[in-house]
Amino acid sequence: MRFAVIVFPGSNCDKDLYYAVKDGINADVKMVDYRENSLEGFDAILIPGGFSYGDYLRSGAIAAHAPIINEIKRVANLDVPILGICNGFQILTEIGLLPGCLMKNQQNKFICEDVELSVENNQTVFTSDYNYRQILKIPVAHGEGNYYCDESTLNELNKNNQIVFKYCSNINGSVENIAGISNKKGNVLGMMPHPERALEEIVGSDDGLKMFQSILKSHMDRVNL
Amino acid sequence: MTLVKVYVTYKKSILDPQGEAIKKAVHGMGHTIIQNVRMGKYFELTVSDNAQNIDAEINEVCDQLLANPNMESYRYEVMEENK
Amino acid sequence: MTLVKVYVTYKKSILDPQGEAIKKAVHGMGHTIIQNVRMGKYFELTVSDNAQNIDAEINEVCDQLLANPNMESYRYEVMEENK
Amino acid sequence: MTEPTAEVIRETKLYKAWGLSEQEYKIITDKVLNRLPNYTETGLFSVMWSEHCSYKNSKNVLRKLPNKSKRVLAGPGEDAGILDIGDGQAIVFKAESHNHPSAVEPYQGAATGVGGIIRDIFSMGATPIALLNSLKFGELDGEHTKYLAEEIVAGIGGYGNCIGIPTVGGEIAFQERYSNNPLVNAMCVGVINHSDVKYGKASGDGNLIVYVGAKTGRDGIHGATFASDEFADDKETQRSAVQVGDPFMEKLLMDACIELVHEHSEWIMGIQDMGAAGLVSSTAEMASKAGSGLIIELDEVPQRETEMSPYEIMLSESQERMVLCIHPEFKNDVLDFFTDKLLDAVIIGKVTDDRQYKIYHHKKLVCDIPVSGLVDDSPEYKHTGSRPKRLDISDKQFEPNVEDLKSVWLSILKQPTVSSKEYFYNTYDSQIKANTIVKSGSDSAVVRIRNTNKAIALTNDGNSRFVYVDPYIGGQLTVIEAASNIVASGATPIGITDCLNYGNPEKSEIFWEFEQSVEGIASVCEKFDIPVISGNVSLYNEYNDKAIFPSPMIGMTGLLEDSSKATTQGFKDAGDLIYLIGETCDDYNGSEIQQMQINKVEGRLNKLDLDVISKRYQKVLSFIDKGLIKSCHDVSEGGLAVALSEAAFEKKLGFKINLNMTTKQLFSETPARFLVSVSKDDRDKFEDAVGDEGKQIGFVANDDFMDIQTVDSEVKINLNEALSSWKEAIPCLMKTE
Ligand SMILES: Nc1ncnc2c1ncn2[C@@H]1O[C@H](COP(=O)(O)OP(=O)(O)O)[C@@H](O)[C@H]1O
Ligand SMILES: [Mg+2]
Repeated sequence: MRFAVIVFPGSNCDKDLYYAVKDGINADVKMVDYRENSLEGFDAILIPGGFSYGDYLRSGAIAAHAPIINEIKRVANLDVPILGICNGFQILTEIGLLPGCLMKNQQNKFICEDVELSVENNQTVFTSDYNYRQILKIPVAHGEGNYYCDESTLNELNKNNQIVFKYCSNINGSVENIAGISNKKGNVLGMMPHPERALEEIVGSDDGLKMFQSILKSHMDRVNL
Repeated sequence: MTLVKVYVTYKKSILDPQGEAIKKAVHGMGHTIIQNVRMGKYFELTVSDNAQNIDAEINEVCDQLLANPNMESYRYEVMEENK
Repeated sequence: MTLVKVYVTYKKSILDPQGEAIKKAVHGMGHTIIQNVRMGKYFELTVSDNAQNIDAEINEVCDQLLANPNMESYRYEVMEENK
Repeated sequence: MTEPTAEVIRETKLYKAWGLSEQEYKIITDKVLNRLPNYTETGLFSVMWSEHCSYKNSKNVLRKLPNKSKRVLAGPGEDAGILDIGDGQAIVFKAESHNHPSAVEPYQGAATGVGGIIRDIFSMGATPIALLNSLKFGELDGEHTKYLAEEIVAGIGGYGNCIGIPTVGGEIAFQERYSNNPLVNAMCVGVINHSDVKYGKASGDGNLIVYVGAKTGRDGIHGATFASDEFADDKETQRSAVQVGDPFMEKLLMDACIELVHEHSEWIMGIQDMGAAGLVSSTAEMASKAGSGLIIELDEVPQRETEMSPYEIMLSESQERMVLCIHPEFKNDVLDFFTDKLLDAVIIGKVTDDRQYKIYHHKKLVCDIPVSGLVDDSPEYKHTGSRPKRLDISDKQFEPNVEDLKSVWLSILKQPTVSSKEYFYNTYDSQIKANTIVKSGSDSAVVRIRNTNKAIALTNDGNSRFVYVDPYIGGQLTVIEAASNIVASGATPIGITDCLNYGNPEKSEIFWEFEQSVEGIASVCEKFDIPVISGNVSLYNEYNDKAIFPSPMIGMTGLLEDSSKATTQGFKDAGDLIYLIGETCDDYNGSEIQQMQINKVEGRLNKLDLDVISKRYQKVLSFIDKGLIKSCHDVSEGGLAVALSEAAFEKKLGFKINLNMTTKQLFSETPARFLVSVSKDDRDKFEDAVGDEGKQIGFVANDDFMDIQTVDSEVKINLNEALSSWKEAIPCLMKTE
């Protein structure tokens, strides 16, 4: 299985994701520059956290205009799994692959801590190795992670089971404690917490590992069909 | 040179945490006549004089970049820059 | 209700990294008629109708809170809110 | 505006306004140049000979600090020091103060302080792995101090989070003396392979000088001299010296420079960042190190503003800029490389062999000075100190009032200097890079080195109250405090960087404090074989003629060969036995309880026995290495009462202790003591190993109580009540009314 990690100017969790795939699940992974215009041959696309373009203007706003974006949209249509973490989530909302937006944290400050998440949907390619409502310990680190969408969007999210992760306690003002959502088809996931920072007990938790294993396993299942 | 001023604000229905925090600070300073604060962004764009279709381009830049239509709205003014 | 609009911008000599990054993005999108971008802040303050000395209070709020005199300057407009 | 002529400068003594003394001016005219310097040249001398660049007031004192050990690959003199950590790898670190800029413009001052120290690390070719910071503010009772604290912390986080280097630790203290002169010291640590090290050198006739990064504006002109001047209410005009940080630009620069060093080492001779005194300082130092000359063409320097004068271009402190010296045959490779990274790079000059520093502007030669004149010929001052009167006091110890133990205990936990700093450090990304094993909240931060078993322990420390009451012993204690933190995490201390923050050294009492405390620091470094490999001096920290407390900050690094052995301060399991290692004496002068109860600190400090402490460190390290202890916390501010509370808070485990000491001794700050917990199964093994030095004082309990018995009192405190006192104190004070 071949993963792509998209690198925008200013991305700073790109290497962490790279190691997560390479050392965490021993899969093939390549860094892909934002100027590239093909994602042919990749089985999963990872959009890393960090401050693309310094998060100047609005998180993810400038990255949304990079050349690679059209290609990301194209493969999203082909059901390729796309995972956006933190800034990656922000970019996915900016380019319309996911609904809603991420506003400044309610407390108006950056927040970095280990939080508890509940797996609200374990039927996605990203979460199949978790149990339903399993509680995970995963770090967050963001200033703009306050998920917002209007009421009808929220109803849609609930109806289609698109809310994948919720915070156990509301850390930033997100509607319904939302920490991560998927698109309707379930192949695009955006989340604020950083599973790539939770792969080994020694750094505080290995609860993120199953996420990458899920992606790998889902792929293998598909290939073996 | 032409100067275009763009104002981007949160939509009315959206809670503006920075505005709220500023309001509290303003009240703390004793300025209770200020009942509400909303915070937005302001841009000054310098446009070349011979530009055509300024409105079309500015609208595109605003729609696609300067404002996020999910939470923000914008308006702009075109003015001759007085040198 | 009275609406006061406050515009805060960096002083000319101060580096505006956000404006620079936005300018590059705008050019990348093909809008080369936009030659320069400066980014600032915009506030809408709702002031109670019976307020006196609005100017004095607004100036104080701007000087002490909304603008950072080390690097920013501000201006404001007082307008009747059309309900 | 036309610039004053050389004669006018001499007649009107304009140079004095720039910080050059008449005597210094005379050295320039009579010895260095044998003519009058023009406007630009006078400006260059004034910054290069400022304290900030030349260390003219402090060099003599700094020589006392040891800077050698088996591990030292590079010491003071480079952008940052380098220490071998084995396997062909090294760590590179330095700390830098940004006190004055932060007082004027707290967010940007702190942010650019972080940006500056990061550049010092990657300019050596190293990859930054961690940031720390040491902050000193006034008491949190005034709105201005809260504003400074809020903005400074936001600036540090804003920069570090954006560029993507974890901020893993630091310290924050509050004392009235820092109200208008806060201290902002930032430290950065990087890793590098020995073979990749690059030095800031411009050698080889004909090699080219490349400028890369942000454009030059009129930011922070005379920032270096400004840092060498005192603050006063009436100096409002200094406010022009504000720079804005652009962490996005720095991220691009950092990645590009590191890649350049790793992948294209043959293209470049040297790299240097532009820090204080911008272009002049970086290029002149590069030439000086190589014994060469330089020609710089100012018209090539990218400029953000129009009509900048040579003086302004040379002295600008615009951020996020680097200088490289490259081989001419790779010119296009280098320029293309940076273009691809979205960075502007241009050739601004070349290396010559005449040892002259020449600048051209609009085709005119505007400066022609011997490089050595700028860099090496600055005078050195030997001040003589005099002992401050306040130190003429008996060595009697302060008597704390501990009649109501519970209330004293809870009050001390609420003291801002003691209480939890989570409110601040939770806004720093401490986990990015996924290597942080121990983050803020324990004695030292521990960061592993990826793909090895190794980890580095890091701490910033400096208790300025001790230095104020007794500069020599106080200086010793700053190193002891840092070393105790490193040892408590299981790491062996290997090196130090410092920030030496004091008042105006031209005042003899201030100079005495400076000299004495540095001697104190040096004595411990010698004894423990911990070299000081980099650092920074910040003098003239005064406001309206009143100096800060003498505030040396020690940034210490330690090495853990086996990262899995990193130990934290919190009790782990109920039933574990609690031991105190090291004897507790009556040490209350300069302590937290003295400050709390009489609102000032005074009195002499007891002498230290460095032999005993050194042996104790070895012991503690061997316990951790053998896996004999489950937690380890050094006892510092607030004494055993605070140490016990903090150990209990981590996992919310209560304890029961029975002490063979007086109640007031719970608050004694006798240094280098350790509070450890041991599994019952290891009792015998541990007791054999610790001998007389450690005594069991109780055990970890499975309840919500801190149950304490001393020789003269007994009290039971609800753990949650204590925890909320400690945790809520700062958020509560920071609320604006
Ligand atoms: N400015 C800061 N930035 C990050 N962490 C901090 C800061 N100040 C304090 N901390 C963290 O809070 C904890 C307690 O700090 P401190 O009381 O100074 O510890 P100690 O007394 O053991 O030196 C440490 O883990 C320290 O790293
Ligand atoms: Mg400690």
